[in-house]
Amino acid sequence: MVKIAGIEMKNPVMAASGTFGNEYSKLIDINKLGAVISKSVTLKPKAGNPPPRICETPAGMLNSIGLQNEGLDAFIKTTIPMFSLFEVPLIVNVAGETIEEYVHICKQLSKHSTVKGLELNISCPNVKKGCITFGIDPKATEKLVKAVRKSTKLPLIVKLTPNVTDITQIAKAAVKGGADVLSLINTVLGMAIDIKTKKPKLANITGGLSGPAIKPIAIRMVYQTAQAVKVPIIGVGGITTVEDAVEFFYAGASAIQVGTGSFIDAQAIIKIIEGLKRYQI
Amino acid sequence: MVKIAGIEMKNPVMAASGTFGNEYSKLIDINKLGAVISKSVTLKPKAGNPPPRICETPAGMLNSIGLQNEGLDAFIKTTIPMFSLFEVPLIVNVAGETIEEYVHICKQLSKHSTVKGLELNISCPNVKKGCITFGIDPKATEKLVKAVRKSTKLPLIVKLTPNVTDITQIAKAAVKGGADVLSLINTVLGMAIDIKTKKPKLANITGGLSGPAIKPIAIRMVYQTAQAVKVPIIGVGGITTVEDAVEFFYAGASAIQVGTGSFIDAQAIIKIIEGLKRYQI
Amino acid sequence: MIQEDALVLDQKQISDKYFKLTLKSQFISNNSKPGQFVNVKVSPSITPLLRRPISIHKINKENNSFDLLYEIVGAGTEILSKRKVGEKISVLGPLGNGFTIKNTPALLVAGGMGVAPLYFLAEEMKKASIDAVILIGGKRSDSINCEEDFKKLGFNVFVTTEDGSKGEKGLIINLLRNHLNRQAIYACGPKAMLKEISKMAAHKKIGCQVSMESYMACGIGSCKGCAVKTKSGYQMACKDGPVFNAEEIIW
Amino acid sequence: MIQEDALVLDQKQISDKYFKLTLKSQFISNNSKPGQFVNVKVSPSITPLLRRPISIHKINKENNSFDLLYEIVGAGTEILSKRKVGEKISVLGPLGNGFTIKNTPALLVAGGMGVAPLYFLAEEMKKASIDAVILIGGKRSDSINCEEDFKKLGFNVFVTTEDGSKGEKGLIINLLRNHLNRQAIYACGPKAMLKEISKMAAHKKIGCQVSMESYMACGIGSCKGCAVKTKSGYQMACKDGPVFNAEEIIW
Ligand SMILES: Cc1cc2nc3c(=O)[nH]c(=O)nc-3n(C[C@H](O)[C@H](O)[C@H](O)COP(=O)(O)OP(=O)(O)OC[C@H]3O[C@@H](n4cnc5c(N)ncnc54)[C@H](O)[C@@H]3O)c2cc1C
Ligand SMILES: Cc1cc2nc3c(=O)[nH]c(=O)nc-3n(C[C@H](O)[C@H](O)[C@H](O)COP(=O)(O)OP(=O)(O)OC[C@H]3O[C@@H](n4cnc5c(N)ncnc54)[C@H](O)[C@@H]3O)c2cc1C
Ligand SMILES: Cc1cc2nc3c(=O)[nH]c(=O)nc-3n(C[C@H](O)[C@H](O)[C@H](O)COP(=O)(O)O)c2cc1C
Ligand SMILES: Cc1cc2nc3c(=O)[nH]c(=O)nc-3n(C[C@H](O)[C@H](O)[C@H](O)COP(=O)(O)O)c2cc1C
Ligand code: FES
Ligand code: FES
Repeated sequence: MVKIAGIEMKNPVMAASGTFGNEYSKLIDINKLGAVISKSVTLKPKAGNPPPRICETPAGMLNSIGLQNEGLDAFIKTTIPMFSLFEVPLIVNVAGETIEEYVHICKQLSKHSTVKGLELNISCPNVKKGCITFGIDPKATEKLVKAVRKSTKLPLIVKLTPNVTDITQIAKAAVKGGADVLSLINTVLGMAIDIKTKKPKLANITGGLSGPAIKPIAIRMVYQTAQAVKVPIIGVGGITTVEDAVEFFYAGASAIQVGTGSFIDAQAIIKIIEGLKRYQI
Repeated sequence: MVKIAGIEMKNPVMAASGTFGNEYSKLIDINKLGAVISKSVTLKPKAGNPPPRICETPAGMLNSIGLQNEGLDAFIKTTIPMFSLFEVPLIVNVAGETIEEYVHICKQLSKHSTVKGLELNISCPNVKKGCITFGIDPKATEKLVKAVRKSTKLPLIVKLTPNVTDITQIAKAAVKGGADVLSLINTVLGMAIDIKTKKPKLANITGGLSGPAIKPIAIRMVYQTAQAVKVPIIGVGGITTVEDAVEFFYAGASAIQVGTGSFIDAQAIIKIIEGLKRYQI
Repeated sequence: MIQEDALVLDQKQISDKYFKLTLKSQFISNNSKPGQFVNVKVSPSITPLLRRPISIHKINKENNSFDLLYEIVGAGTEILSKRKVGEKISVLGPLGNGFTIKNTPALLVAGGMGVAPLYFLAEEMKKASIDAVILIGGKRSDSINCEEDFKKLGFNVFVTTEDGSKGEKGLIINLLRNHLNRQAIYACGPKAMLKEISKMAAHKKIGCQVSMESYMACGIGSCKGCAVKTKSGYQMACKDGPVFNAEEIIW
Repeated sequence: MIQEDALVLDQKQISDKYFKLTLKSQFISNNSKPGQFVNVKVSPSITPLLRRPISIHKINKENNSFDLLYEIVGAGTEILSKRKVGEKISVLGPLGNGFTIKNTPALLVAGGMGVAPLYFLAEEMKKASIDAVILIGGKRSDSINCEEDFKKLGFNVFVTTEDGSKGEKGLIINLLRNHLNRQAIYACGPKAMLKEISKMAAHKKIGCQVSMESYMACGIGSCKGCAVKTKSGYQMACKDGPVFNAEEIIW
């Protein structure tokens, strides 16, 4: 048992937001995970961006899903009850366009005992409004986190974007605002062009880079942030093996998330949990 | 023949700074290149960082060379005469700790007709003073470029760092300062940890990520910058094949540089030059 | 659905760019239906990173294996073609909804590699004694696959190539016009072709199912990467599809 | 120096983790000296990205080929071990300075895989009628390679293993003490071992050359990645080395 932000977990390994749904229960025993972070939920349902939404890059992938999700009401009505059937802590990832939206969503979610924690997504590069505009400005970060902090007693994780000049400034602002834990990194803004059609491979033009390619960037940011703040850090970015996970712990993370790694190997997350037992972390 | 920043080149393909020396003349015909950009030269000789200085990452590598170079005087005495034996335009990459240093180096270099252009490195992540501290601040960028601009008539390329929140701001500042051309990207700040020793793989702890892994980031920044400024852009970052090069041209680049690609295949740069003939760029 | 390292029982080069791969899997060979696919990790390396979706082409009950029929179009399929008998390949499947087999005379329309899932479908139709006519279209004669296999099932097969090097010269759409007396169309192929077919089917009020291609990451509905635009919003090709009712699609 | 796609003539597994690879190259087999190495692209894929430096172990003049002797220590050497006869592997070489052969009784000291370049050196010494004694140290018996090969050249060989499973039990340094009557030491192995040897050599005023390991990118002196700290500043292992006079190194 480990405790991250006051949330009891069987181990410090979580499924990253947007990459893991209950579909994986057909392939692995979800109850073995430390926690599941659900896909970002927004106030209203979101259709997401037009396809193509994903493409492959060297040792990585780009996505421009655009936070497709059912919206807060449906999430409360269907996804929360569905997850209540599992024994794994559910952490809900929240995205909004305004401070009021974040606050409202978090307040509503806090009423449900199945929800064990909140992860504020202030780092999605694929939507036009809100979200990352908070995550690239220390003042906006602090203000947002402060407002949300007041609205909920749930453990509050703030998820940072790597698309900034100095991650430690944003990290410090989030902590000042009241974040219990920081998670990093969200995807790195990237782009790819199909040279046959001469057009961007994603309909949205740019997208978020994830997977092994970004691991050195994530490790660096976790390391820098661990030197700068005192709260626990959840490392995410390019983890596909237990060795990758261990690297994040040595960089200063207290827990990790697996995202793209699950696409490549649905069992990766279980193998990491098993593998970590061999290490004294 | 193409003209980049007024420099006549046989083609728009250059060897990137710090990755290509006259040693390659044993393996390829250097005179076939569009231009060679020499390793960053500093005012005084620089020993560079302690080893290990490089390590491999997924589809990329980290380096923390720390601008090891012979210094301006030796460069003028030995490297310039050596390059005058080739028929390929020499563009000298310049790094400094202060504006005065940059200005002084550029003035001295401008006296030598072998030097066909200057590339200001305001983006090296591996030295403690100067360099990248200019490249992450639009005001500092503009001031530096303006000062250098006054001190030389040579074509002036400014090389940007990707380690910023908004590349277009820095790009605009460089252009305002008088840059003829922008080159991007320099390496992405990254880190790797050896899980056997629990220590960073680089003695310098962090290093610069290069190679195919960063191509989507470079493409995105070239694209964004091409929308934001009117000067030509030299694309660099992860190019190993002609298809990679073409992707940069479609993103808005007028020329490209090959860095890490030469380590993997010394002939890559020649193959790219040959391959480009099949495309109407 | 299962993720397993499946043993390569056979790998045959059919023509220049086409290969047939036989993989052992008790689960997949026993639980798949036509139109479903597997998501294949072509090599254990992190490049190429993502799994590649490939239709289930044929089930071999006799040895608990299944066949994939695929074309080399890029790095992933190229590497797949180099995998050898005795090696193991990670597959995730069976995935997707598959075709709904209607008990009416069927028209199967395949563009290029579209024959892959349609052969499995034809086999099931044969078992269910449903009459089927198969149209196969391609660029050149060497992009026409499985003609003989369909014939062996006892079905009529019509072929068309863009350069006329095999069958009739022209687009498959022209061939289609002669077969609009059928009551159910099952189509797989390039998007442009599917669009034309579904227009024609709508016009003639023939039920039409199309198998849609899309880039995929997870393959199981979790990542929302494989969106297809439909009248009820974005649907996931990997889970809600890949087979859709043609009239549902917003082309 | 040359970069070429060299044909694999042979790939032999010597023991659990050790392999010998024979590559065809007229240029490299005709232009190499002991202590030089080749920079090997273990596969055409972009992972692993960088070339791997491997010493030239033996030249086979009869068929214009050369041997590499290597140990699987990670992903790169693992992939290399899977390359098959008839395939081509991109090599860049010969690289580095190599050993300077002195015309005096020699002591060759190999730690683990350090035997690789020393065998080539011993062959050249044999040709030049220089007397040599070879010390080989390793962890266990299965990390001792080439003992018989050196003996076949007519040289005396002494072996030591840390667990005593072959030869004397202990570190190679202990063995070394008995052979300090020799006038030139040529050593290759882990850095800690080289440091000890060079201390001892300095103490006894014996000329000592050491082959230093370092991570490499370009392999030819252009990237400044493979720095070794010496009394005259950072030197490049790939170009100024890998062989250095031991007294030059700042350990
Ligand atoms: C449900 C489904 C079933 C499929 N069944 C088969 C099959 O049975 N046999 C077969 O040969 N192919 C099939 N495909 C297509 C197959 O997935 C792609 O050809 C393959 O992923 C290409 O990988 P690559 O690395 O070789 O090519 P890449 O280098 O990834 O791409 C090469 C070219 O193919 C196109 N392409 C690649 N992947 C896709 C994709 N998923 N959707 C659409 N276009 C793509 C690209 O635009 C590019 O132009 C199927 C696709 C789907 C979605
Ligand atoms: C001049 C020179 C000659 C060499 N000759 C031989 C030889 O003849 N036979 C042989 O088996 N090996 C030789 N090596 C070592 C060989 O280059 C490495 O074992 C190889 O690069 C490891 O690659 P990998 O991908 O298998 O391991 P990786 O996954 O890259 O690394 C596995 C482990 O090996 C260590 N390692 C990897 N590369 C190096 C390196 N270049 N220097 C030091 N440590 C390293 C790492 O720290 C790590 O712990 C030589 C090295 C040099 C510099
Ligand atoms: C397809 C996809 C969808 C994602 N959706 C979300 C999301 O909704 N909210 C969020 O905070 N992060 C999202 N992410 C980011 C991941 O949670 C994770 O931070 C990132 O992918 C880096 O980790 P990885 O390399 O392990 O994938 C998404 C990533 C991917 C690949
Ligand atoms: C080993 C190494 C040394 C480098 N040295 C310099 C340098 O001295 N000055 C500079 O401006 N860029 C330097 N760079 C950055 C490259 O010129 C290039 O911008 C970067 O590597 C991205 O391109 P690539 O992916 O093609 O390597 C160096 C890169 C590497 C890998
Ligand atoms: S591929 Fe992930 S939802 Fe379809
Ligand atoms: S490996 Fe590049 S200088 Fe030695």
